[in-house]
Amino acid sequence: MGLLRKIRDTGRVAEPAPPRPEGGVPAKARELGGSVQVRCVDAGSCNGCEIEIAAAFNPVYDAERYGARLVASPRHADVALVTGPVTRNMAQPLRRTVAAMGEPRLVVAVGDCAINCGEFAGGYGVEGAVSDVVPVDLQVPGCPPEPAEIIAALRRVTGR
Amino acid sequence: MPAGASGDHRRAAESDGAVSVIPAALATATALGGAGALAGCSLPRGMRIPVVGALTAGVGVGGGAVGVAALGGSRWAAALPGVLPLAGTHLAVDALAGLFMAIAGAVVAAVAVYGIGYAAGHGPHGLGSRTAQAVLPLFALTLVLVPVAASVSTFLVLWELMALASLLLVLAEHRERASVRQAGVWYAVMTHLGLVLLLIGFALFAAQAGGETFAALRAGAHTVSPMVRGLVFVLVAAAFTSKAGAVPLHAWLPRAHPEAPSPVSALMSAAMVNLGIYGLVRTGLDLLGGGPAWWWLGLMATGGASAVYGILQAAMASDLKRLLAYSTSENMGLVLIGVGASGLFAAYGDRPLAALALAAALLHVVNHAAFKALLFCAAGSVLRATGLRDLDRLGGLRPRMPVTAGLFALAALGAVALPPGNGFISEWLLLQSLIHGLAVPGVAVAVVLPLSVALIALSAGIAAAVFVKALGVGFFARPRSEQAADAKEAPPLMLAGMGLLGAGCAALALVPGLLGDGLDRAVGAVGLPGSGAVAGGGLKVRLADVSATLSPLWVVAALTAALLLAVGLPRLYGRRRRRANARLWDCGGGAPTPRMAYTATSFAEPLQRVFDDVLAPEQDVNVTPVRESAYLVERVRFQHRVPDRIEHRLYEPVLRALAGAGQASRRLAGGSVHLYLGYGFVGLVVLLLILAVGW
Amino acid sequence: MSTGLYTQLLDLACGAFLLAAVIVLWVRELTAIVRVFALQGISLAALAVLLGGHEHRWDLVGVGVGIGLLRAGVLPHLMRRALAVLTADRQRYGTAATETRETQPLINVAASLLTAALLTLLAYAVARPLTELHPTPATRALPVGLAVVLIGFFVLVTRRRALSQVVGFLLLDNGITATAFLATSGVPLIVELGVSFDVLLAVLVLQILTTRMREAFGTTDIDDLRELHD
Amino acid sequence: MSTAVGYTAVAGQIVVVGAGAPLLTGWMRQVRARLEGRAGAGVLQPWRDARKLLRKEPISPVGTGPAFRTAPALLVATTVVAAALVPLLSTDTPVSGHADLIVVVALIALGTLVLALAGLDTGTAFGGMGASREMTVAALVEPTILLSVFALSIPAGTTNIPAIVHGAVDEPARLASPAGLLATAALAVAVLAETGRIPVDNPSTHLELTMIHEAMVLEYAGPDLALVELGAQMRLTLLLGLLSSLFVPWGIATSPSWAALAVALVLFAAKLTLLGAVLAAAEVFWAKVRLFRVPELLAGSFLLALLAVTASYFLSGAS
Repeated sequence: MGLLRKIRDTGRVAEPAPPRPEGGVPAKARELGGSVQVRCVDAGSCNGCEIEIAAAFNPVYDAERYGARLVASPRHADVALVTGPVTRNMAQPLRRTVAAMGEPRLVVAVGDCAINCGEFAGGYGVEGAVSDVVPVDLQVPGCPPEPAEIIAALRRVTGR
Repeated sequence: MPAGASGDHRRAAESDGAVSVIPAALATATALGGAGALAGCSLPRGMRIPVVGALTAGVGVGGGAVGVAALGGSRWAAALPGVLPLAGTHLAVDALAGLFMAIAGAVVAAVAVYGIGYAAGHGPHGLGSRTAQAVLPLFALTLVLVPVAASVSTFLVLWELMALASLLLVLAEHRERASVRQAGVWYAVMTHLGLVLLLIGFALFAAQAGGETFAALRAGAHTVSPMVRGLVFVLVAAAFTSKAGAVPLHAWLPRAHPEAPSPVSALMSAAMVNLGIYGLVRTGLDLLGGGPAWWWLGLMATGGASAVYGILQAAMASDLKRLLAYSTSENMGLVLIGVGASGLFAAYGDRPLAALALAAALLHVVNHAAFKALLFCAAGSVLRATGLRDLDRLGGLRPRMPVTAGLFALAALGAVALPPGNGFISEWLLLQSLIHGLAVPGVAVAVVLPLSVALIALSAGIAAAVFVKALGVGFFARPRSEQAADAKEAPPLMLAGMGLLGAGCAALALVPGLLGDGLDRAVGAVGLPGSGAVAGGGLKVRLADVSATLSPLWVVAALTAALLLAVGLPRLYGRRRRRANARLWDCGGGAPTPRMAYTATSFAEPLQRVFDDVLAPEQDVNVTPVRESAYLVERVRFQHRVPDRIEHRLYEPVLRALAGAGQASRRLAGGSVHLYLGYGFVGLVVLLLILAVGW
Repeated sequence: MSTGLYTQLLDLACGAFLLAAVIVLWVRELTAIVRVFALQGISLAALAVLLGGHEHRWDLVGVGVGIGLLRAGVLPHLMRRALAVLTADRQRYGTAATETRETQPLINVAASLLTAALLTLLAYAVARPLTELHPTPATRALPVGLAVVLIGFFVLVTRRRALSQVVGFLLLDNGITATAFLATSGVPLIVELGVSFDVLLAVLVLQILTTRMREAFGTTDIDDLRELHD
Repeated sequence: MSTAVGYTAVAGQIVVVGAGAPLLTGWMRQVRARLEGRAGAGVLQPWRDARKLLRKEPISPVGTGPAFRTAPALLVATTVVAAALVPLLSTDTPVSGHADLIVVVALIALGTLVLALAGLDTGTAFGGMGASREMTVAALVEPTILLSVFALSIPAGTTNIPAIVHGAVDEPARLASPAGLLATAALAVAVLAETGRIPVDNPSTHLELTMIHEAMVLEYAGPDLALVELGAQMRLTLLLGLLSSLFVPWGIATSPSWAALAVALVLFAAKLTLLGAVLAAAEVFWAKVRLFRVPELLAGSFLLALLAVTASYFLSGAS
């Protein structure tokens, strides 16, 4: 009964949706039509970006309301959210993950590290930025990027 | 030699004036069986196998023709006084016998064709050997002939011949594996214990009823005192349920069936165990004319226990043929539930319902024979192609042996009792008879029927898991060993044999109505009214105030239509992209090796945990540390075994006690001649004393 | 009250009565067990009131109300208090959870549920001849009372916590009371009062015992009583 | 005229289950989202997902065969046939005589089995794991379901669903009897287990090791995945519909008339909306139980079913 009272007292915590992000829907994403399944790949991140991605799917930001959903298998996914500089050990798995996704598929690089290796550029274990390993469609800069920015990128894909 | 002997008396049989095909077909079958035995003994190896196979198939066709004729309504009886000394031979064919003959004949014919291909690929020993080829037609012949027997002595002689022939065939591969010999010993001991029980039971019955022909028994049954009747039933039922592989007298079955050559396993599992059911129905319902409720409750309890225990052991088995053997135990359990329910309803006076339950049980016998013969044959193809029975090392056979895999899938569909398989139809009928049985008054009925339904449902559920395991682990995925990777499709004759069985399965699944009248006549042979449950394209249950219908053909048609719909509609909408091939999703790591795939053992693990208390699995972990430090592990040995617990708890104490008795008796044999003579003398004196006191 | 409605309501009360016993076997949380027990008390009371109302025996209605007060009010309250004392005591050591849950019954939950199924069937089989003597809606529900007696006994045998033992004992008693009601349409008032008083006494004794046990062993797992043997 | 209405009813049932299933799922997600304080993706989201998946590229992983390829369509097909047989809208359909409740149960089990085989066909560790668990749960659910069927068919005297539903409409007291209530509870648990909902399985988990159903379908993509998801959604709709037909049968058309059919359609939608909301709300309050606690749950529901049988036999039914 405690939970019921809590639900009643809390009510809706999702913040009102901000206006549509600028920049049109990428050509590949037009076919998706408001539904995007997302698979996260941590290619060597410090987990800062992971925390922000998790926050983007919490009740406050509620990325699901725009039609994005996290899934367990890249086979089910349309979008790979890749974080961190790609380490040597993760380069091959990242390629395989993207290859495992059916067409049309998009890759979103989340965070400065994913875009240009950020702090870890030139590190001995770093293979390179995400775009050096797989073609990247969208970028979300920031170290780490705010949940709102991640959501903005996802909204550009879902078009909602 | 029986073949020659009955050949002499063919004229005696025909002179009875029967105008049907029965005597002719019987005589042909017998002659072919004898010829087959002779051919097996005398022909050179190259010719031996095809000739014997063809003759055996002829035996099957002949027996099947008799069965079909009897199911069609013909009856035939004959007495051949000269064939057996003392009692003579009595033969009779009615619809009940006909049903079992038809099953045996069909199975024999198909398996014989399969056996030609199977035996040809083997070495000088095994099924292709002189002995095995000589015995095979005889075994086939006895399978067909046992239901024809119409007197106790004839029945017992044929029964024993069948047991001996099958024993020799079980031992066919004894040079290749030591376990075959062990299985042979178990089988020999248990089947002969069964024979002893039968002998005592029938002797008692015949003595009390005043005659040893079945007709005399039937006529005299009501004069026998209830206690003797009960004793007779218990003795005979113990023997027959043991032959049917029901718990707790099943121990021979999971040993003998896997170790026999596969065609023989198929014959045993699809035709021989049925005769246990035949004997039970014949004696319990026909000769004894039914009995009090406790007989049938006992039978239902045995059936329920066999069904659940058998399928649980099958779920744990990773040996493909052992799995199939335990599944036989399960299916015979279901049949026993049906037979028991039939007797129970009859005991309470509801004869239409009793007829329905018996029809369900008999239909399940037919269905089981069809799919189990096919399953064993397919397992035999796998064994022949890979040399493996261990599911944990099979896999990946679907692309390598597509026809075998497809036929195995067809049979497995029958075995899991789901539509559109053939097993579903008989289990549906069985469930209907039990569900409607609550109309029968009586506390026992009200308590037992829901439990029976639950047990049937549980065994059906686990059966689904079992055959998903057998098919999914054994045939799908990727090969887990080199032998499996090198597998080749079976030769055409084997495929032809399996194809016949597969056609049988499909026919039974789609148009069970073909069996309708025959089934009614078979049920009528024990004096129950025909239920008319299986007719035309569908199944109807229509009793006083209950009704239910099922038309398998409609279900299949609807499924096909729905499948087309499900495939077609998305195509209409979706943009046609070409199907892409991709590597398996390996979580980004290296490609998953077959070692990572689920094996049969791991597949069964959750079920094993759930039924921990029943199965009592044994686990053994041995950690060997390196010499320098106890903390560094050099080797870990993990052993896991699911023993047959009933065997463990029931048989081992008995065996130990017997061994103890043997030890004790050895002490009596001191080696002194005087001592032995003394025993004889004391024995004589005691006997005389007893006589003097008694009379 | 029409006979049809009366039968319906009686069956419903009996169903709830039996279901409550089953749920006691099913759940592990002791507070939930106590709550379910209170519900069972209510259904028992309803049973008595229904029977009394149907046969116009107002003393029976009175007994029903009394039973309701005792079994759905007083006894659960006493048990809750005992539980509260236990947890308050244990909170300090952070082991409250182990003390308020029937974590490891002697026979696991799935098996005890299946056993309960068999016990119910047994009760039906045993009560059948009795029912046939005088088939009324009330006697037809007789097996329910018997089944609860058996289940109560089963709880008593297989549960470890002293409190669940108390509940088992009370289930047993509820079952006996229900059987009495259904078989003879109520025991004499004075007997019922005496029995209820006994039960109250027994609970108090058990409560004291529980407290003593806790002081002596620090737990109410009655397996620890074996130590007394040594 | 009457057969036309009958066939329309059957077609209507199939269409309602097929088209309504994603909506029901969307509705349940929406209810759940609201209770969690989210905004939710909207009721139409599962349809959007399906539309997108149909447009995507189908993928056949290497080494998989016909079992993997045909399983999604078979899953949907079994559910469609079952939907035609269950009297969701009308008890008076031309197909109802061909099969009964046992067949419906068996068809649903067939769908489970087909998907389990597909899981094993991939030869991955997760596929096998999911198949193994799914079959274990399915095996244990079977006795509960059949006993509930048994309990329901005792008062009706048949296992034909239209007859059972018809009887319940005529005699509502049957539903409020202990047998009816116990059977409802038992069947409800069985439905949760069959459809892989909390507390047996969590349909929205991402953690492979806790998966049952999802683990089997990890390899599916594109249109195949769309069919698998549609199949799962249809099964949920169908089984909830079956529950509502059996236990709240009012409104189902019992005579061949267009008006009755229209009323039935509206009421069916209302019933399912309500049931879905209740289920979704309940899932917020429950946690998934450990896999090896599931047998406990199923043993409990089995006991309920058995009690239902005995109650319907002893209390009011037979004597």
